[in-house]
Amino acid sequence: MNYIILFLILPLFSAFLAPVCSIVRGRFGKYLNIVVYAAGAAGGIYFFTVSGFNAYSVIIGGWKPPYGINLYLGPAAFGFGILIYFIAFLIHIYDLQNNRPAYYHMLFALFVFASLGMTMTGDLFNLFIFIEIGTIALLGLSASVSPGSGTRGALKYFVPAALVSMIMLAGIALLYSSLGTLNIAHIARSSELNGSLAFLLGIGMLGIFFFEAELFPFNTWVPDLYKGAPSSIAAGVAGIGGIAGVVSFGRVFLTMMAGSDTFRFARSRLTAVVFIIAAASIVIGELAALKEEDFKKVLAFSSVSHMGIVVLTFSIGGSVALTAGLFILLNHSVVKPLMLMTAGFYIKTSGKARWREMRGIARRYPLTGALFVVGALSLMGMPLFAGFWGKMILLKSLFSGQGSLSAAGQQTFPLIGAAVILFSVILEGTYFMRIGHVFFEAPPSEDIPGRSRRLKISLSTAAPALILALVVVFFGLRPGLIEGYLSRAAADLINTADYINNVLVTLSAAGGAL
Amino acid sequence: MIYLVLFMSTLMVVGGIAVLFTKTLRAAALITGIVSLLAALFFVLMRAYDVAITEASIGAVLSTALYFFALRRIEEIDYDGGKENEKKS
Amino acid sequence: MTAGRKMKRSHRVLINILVFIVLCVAGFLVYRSFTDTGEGKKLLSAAVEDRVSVKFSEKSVREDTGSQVSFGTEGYESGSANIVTSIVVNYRAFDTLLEVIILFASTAGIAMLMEKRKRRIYTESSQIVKTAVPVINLFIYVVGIVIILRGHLSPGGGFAGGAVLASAFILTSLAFRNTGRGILYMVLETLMGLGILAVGLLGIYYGGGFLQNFLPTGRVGDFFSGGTVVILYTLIGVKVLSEISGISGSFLGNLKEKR
Amino acid sequence: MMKLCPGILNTGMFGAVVFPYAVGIFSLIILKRWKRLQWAFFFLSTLFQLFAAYSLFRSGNFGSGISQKFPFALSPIPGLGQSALFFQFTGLGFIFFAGSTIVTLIISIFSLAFNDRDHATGVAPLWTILMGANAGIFFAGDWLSFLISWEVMGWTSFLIIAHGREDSRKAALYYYILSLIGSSAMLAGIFIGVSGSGSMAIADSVRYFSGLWGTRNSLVVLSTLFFTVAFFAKSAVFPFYMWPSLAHAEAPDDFSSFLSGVMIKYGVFGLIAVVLPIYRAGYVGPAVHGVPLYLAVLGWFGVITAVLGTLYAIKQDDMKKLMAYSTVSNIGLIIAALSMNSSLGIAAALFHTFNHMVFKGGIFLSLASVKYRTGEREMHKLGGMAYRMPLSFFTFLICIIAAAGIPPMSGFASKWMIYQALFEKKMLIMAIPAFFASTGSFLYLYRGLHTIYLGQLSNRFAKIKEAPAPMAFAMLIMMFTVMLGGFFPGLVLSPVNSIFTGMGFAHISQDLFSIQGVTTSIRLTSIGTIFMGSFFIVGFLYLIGKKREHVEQLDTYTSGEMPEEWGLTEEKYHYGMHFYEPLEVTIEPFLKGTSMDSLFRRIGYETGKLSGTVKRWFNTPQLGTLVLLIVVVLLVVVLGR
Amino acid sequence: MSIQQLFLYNASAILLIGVFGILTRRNIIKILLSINILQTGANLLLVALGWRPSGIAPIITENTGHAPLFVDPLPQAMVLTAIVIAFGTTALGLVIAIKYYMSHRSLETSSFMYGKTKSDDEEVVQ
Repeated sequence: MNYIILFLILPLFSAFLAPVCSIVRGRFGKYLNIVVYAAGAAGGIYFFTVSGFNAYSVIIGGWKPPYGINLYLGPAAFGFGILIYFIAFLIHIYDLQNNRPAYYHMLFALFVFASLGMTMTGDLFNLFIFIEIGTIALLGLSASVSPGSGTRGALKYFVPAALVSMIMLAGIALLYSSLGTLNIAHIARSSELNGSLAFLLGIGMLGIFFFEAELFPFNTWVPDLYKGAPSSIAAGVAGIGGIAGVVSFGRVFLTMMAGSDTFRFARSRLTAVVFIIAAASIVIGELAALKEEDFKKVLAFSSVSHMGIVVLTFSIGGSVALTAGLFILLNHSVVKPLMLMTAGFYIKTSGKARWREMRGIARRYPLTGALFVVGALSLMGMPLFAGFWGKMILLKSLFSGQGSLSAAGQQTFPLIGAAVILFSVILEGTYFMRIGHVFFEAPPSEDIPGRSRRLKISLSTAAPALILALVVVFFGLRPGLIEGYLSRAAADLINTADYINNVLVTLSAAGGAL
Repeated sequence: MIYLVLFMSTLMVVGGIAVLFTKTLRAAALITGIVSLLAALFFVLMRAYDVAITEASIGAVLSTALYFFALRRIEEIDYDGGKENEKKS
Repeated sequence: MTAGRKMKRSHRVLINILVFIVLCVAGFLVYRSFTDTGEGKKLLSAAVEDRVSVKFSEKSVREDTGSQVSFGTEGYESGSANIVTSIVVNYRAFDTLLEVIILFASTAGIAMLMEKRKRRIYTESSQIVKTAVPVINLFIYVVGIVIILRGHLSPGGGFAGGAVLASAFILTSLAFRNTGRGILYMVLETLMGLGILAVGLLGIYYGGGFLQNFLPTGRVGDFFSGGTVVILYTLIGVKVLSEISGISGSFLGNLKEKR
Repeated sequence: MMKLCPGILNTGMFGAVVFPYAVGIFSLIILKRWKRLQWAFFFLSTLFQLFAAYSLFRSGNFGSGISQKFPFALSPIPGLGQSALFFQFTGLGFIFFAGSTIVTLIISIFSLAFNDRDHATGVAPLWTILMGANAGIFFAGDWLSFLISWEVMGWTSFLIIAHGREDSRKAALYYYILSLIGSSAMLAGIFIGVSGSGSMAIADSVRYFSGLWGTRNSLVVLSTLFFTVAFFAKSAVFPFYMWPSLAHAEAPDDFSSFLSGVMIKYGVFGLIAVVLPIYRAGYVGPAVHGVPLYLAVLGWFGVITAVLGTLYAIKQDDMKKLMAYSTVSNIGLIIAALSMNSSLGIAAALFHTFNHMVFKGGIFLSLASVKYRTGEREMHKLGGMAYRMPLSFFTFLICIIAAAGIPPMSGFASKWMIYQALFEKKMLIMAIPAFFASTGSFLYLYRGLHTIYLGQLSNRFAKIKEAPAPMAFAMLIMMFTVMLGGFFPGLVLSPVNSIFTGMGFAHISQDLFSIQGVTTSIRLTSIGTIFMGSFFIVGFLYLIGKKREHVEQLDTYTSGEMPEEWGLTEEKYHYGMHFYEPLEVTIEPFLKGTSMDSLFRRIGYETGKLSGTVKRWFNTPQLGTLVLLIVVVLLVVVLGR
Repeated sequence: MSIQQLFLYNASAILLIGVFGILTRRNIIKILLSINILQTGANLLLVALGWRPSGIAPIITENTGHAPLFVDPLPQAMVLTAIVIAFGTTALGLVIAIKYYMSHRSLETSSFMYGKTKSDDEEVVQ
């Protein structure tokens, strides 16, 4: 059962092998990646069932957790890791149509690897290195295709990333010097920090998660990266990177800061900061998307606001709210790749970047148009689609005002959050319906974009988006199937005592197995 | 000992500020190399010999070399006069 | 022909001053929070004795030997005399693996993004250089190999040694305008990376965790001490060497192959 | 009769909701190619709904509602509680369901012929799904199913109104934004109630709110305000009275008949089902003549809507816009009546709702058939259609007689009841503008009648024929339904009476032929016969009178001058141009003063500007200087506490 | 003040200089240099936090007695990692800067504004 580490390091094999194998055979890399992702998803499901849907702690090098490095594979890490593999698999199938260099596949594999590691690592410095890997891989990928906006987006991503990551490193150093450990569980178990010091460290470490989760002040890179990167990479950022950022954010914020006594003196202030930033990013994302002309940038702004909604639930606290947040995260990370695949296909077909200039393109390609509408309705939280249930549960928990953190000093937060979310629903409906209608409306003259160079929808283009749309509709019709698991994942993130117990006492004593 | 540390830290701070305010990029890169060499000395003072060696070899030498190579490349782009740009678009 | 509008000089100065003031405020806040006299743990309140690293220098993570390790004794969980090395390659070897992967990723990104250079402005290097460089290189090789191989006994190790060796390669390529074959570097990287993974999986195979030491840890101070440390550090050294050479090669930009 | 309907029709509310969904999705996916077949399926599913309504009518007793869970319960959501997703059979819901189903069935007969090759719009599947949502709204027993139906109704109707024409995008978006605002407000109200009562059932929330009187009045008023915003937005009451003029005009012609007949009534249903009960039991607070202050304000909003709708309708030249505004004014009357919150008021509201469904449906059908033949919407391009399309003309005539509230047609009785309800609560000041609104309706209705159907036939339309048979048949049915409602009010009022027991209201005294108000009672059959007799006399005089002679449209009093030389085209010279110009000039400043439209446009404009500013922030050249500033400011602020 | 305080002040000064450079410089190469300085400062901070007065290097040799006072080795290991990470990021950032210069002919951050260069607004990246 120690081989469970393969669930994490499988992408490394394809990453190492892809360049060399591409000497032998040009298209080898992509097929290798597809195989590896499928194997990863299957293996994840296998391990998850074998470990009895329980937490599992991988101890690396045989050094027990406070000293060595451990990976904590709870329900959150397992389920979202499987989801990451699944989305990466579909994105690569979508990517089969255009031939990429071998390094591209290698970097994508590394990006997937880093995202997986971020979700499951139990050590702060290790988390820092995973984030760096993800940053570097994403930089290479986003600048790979477009010389203009791609490099611009990469630079806009690079500089703040270096800033916040170094600040996080300094924060880790200070934390180590004052607590003498790097392990998250160990930190959460040790005695209280000084209030203002704890607040400083909290800000310093949460900065990079705000950055990863595309939250408000740190997200100047989002529109440029979405526009400049190829659509599959943008889909990867939206789906995989979003999951990684949010889950590691939850691990650090909920488990290490909010749940433990270590940060007790700074907890309410940190919660306030997270809440303000999340609410601001919701409002700003929706507002910015309202006037945006560029198709992919609209999607970027909408994902900003959705990540804001997800993180808002963190600051509300309470398992119900967090379940809703994870539901919304699931919906977002399934729908946004779907919409970005559609966007990539339309942009390729029409040769235009602005959605106004793609008028009537959905009449030519009705399937993709219908998929786009499904995604839009699900993002807006319309019934019969997955997003609806997340919105319902979230609103209920907000209005009922329950939640551990909201009890800790901020009673007004849930109501403000509810107001912000309802406002965001209005704006989102406005611009998504506008775009969908422009796609479906009859063009004034007979110049449907793509009429000139009509592309056939290859199976590799349509199938992944179709699968994602089916997932959305399925969870929209039978939400209870996923909801139970999501509440387990929420409990996994919230429940600090169990985490400490699992990592430091039971699992490490048992040498990793449960 | 403390005066040595004071002297070196003043040197480092001055170097860091000089990096920001020098006009030519090459000089700035060079000063950055010097600053990281000073950092390597600091590591020696702090009894971190491994770090000192690594910083001296990678941080000081190789990074500076990379900066010089990159600046050379950028100048060549100006010499070429936009051919690559046209080739791209 | 810079795109975008130029900011007026006064604005730039204003922004500088503004940021300076803000940074002063931030620095003051940081200072205040460090010297805050509330209850709870403060900065540096964990002395070196109460940190987890004490177990590393005592080599007593598994079972508590209680006493400090002295030179020339044997039978410890990690035999390398250089404790930093034992941490880097043994206790926290996973970090090292990831860090090697970071170099790998940046090499790949650079090789993918950087085109072949169009025109190269250089003057043929002088005869003195051409004769001096191999001699220097020989010296550098020796130093680097020693640094790599004695990484567990004395300061140094894979990263430093690899960097030193790479500097020799850079010297060569500058002197003879030839950065060797990029494909060679790539194959080297791949093989070394797979080697590291293989060592890690062997650790699992011999009934331990990933990247666990499965070789006997000899006497502290011997060359053959520290188990897999030598192997891993050698692999890392070669990998770092090839990666840095690849990076500088693609900066100098006349690699034969490019993928 | 129950013998006749096979077992599938006994699935009751569930079948009535789910069957149209299934048929709609089926025809959306499978029958993409065959548009006519889609319309046939739409007709069939509506027929099925009618049968389901009949079986419910036979089985369910209106008094105490029976509830029905989903046969396959969507696997439960612990976050939302177990009491989710069940249907509640209430008499109120049944009346609305039956009325809407009957009207929709007639419209679907019309659509069968209307959507031929060159008028076809592929909206049939969406409309089928919308009918499912329609049933769901009326039968919903808990907020979740209500919300699902409400939202599905919202986006399907958006897609139908837009139906892929560029000029209809603005209208559809306008409509959709308003309904999004409404549904957001409703979500707020709903979850206040749910978190208070702890269950998702609608009745529990209502009970919870009405239990709060005296303790937390402000909360109750706030949440009812949320609900009211939602229902007003859907029913186009005062602040939101503009969207029908856009949406009804731009929607497909047969759908705008449904839109104006049925869909605009959802708000009325919601108000009666949710808001009014809260203000009955144990209401503590200010009241006007026994009417709670909040409801009185509601009533005033209704009256303002009625007046504004009338005034706007008078100055319209587009016939569909005109009828849309007349719908707005009728809705205003209905709101005024039901805000009295008395049995008479609610009976009047329901009666007028049903009548309005029928006669406005008929009006829009006849307009649709005119547009089907001529393709014109501006009235000054039409004229004299009565000679070519007599049956459409008669439908229009009967229906506008009903709409104007002239005996013997149905509108008269319901309007009379509305006034009675106002009198009952001594709301005379409210009654005066209501009178004005309904008399003003003479003006615009007559404008429609005269300009479209009477007058001189222009030469372009000399050749056109009467609408095809199924459309004519549908219009005929509508006509007879209007007459039936007029002669026998009891047909509608006795079911209404029977639901009052369930709602806890007193009965109103009526029988099949007569209604008893507060001041007097009327016997509609006698009034009807008197008026019919007078009609026959007038017709006899018309027959024996001197026949008029036909002249060309331009051959009029210009005494031989050629109007073309003055640049007068046939249209400019049309008598329908500036029909009520003096009146329009008089009321123009008033309308300018009270136009909510400009306000909303201003809001949208400002939002756009704001979003442009925000968007520019993402391109700041100074990489994240703002970032640090903001974060440090946050730090200082929060640390300062 | 003690030497350790001096180390810490030095490190934080370098950190602040780096942040200041990142936020105010307008040349991309300058920004990269400031990032390097920032990273150096972070490394200094790490090692300085692991330093102890009269501590010796954490290497066991003949003349390290029985109870040696090692300085904290763990921050040193972390710094080893951080230096290599810094090198990788610097190299990649330089390459991206070169590419940016190829397409924009400018290293000024003011060229990041959209709308000024039509080529980027119109650019289609599928």
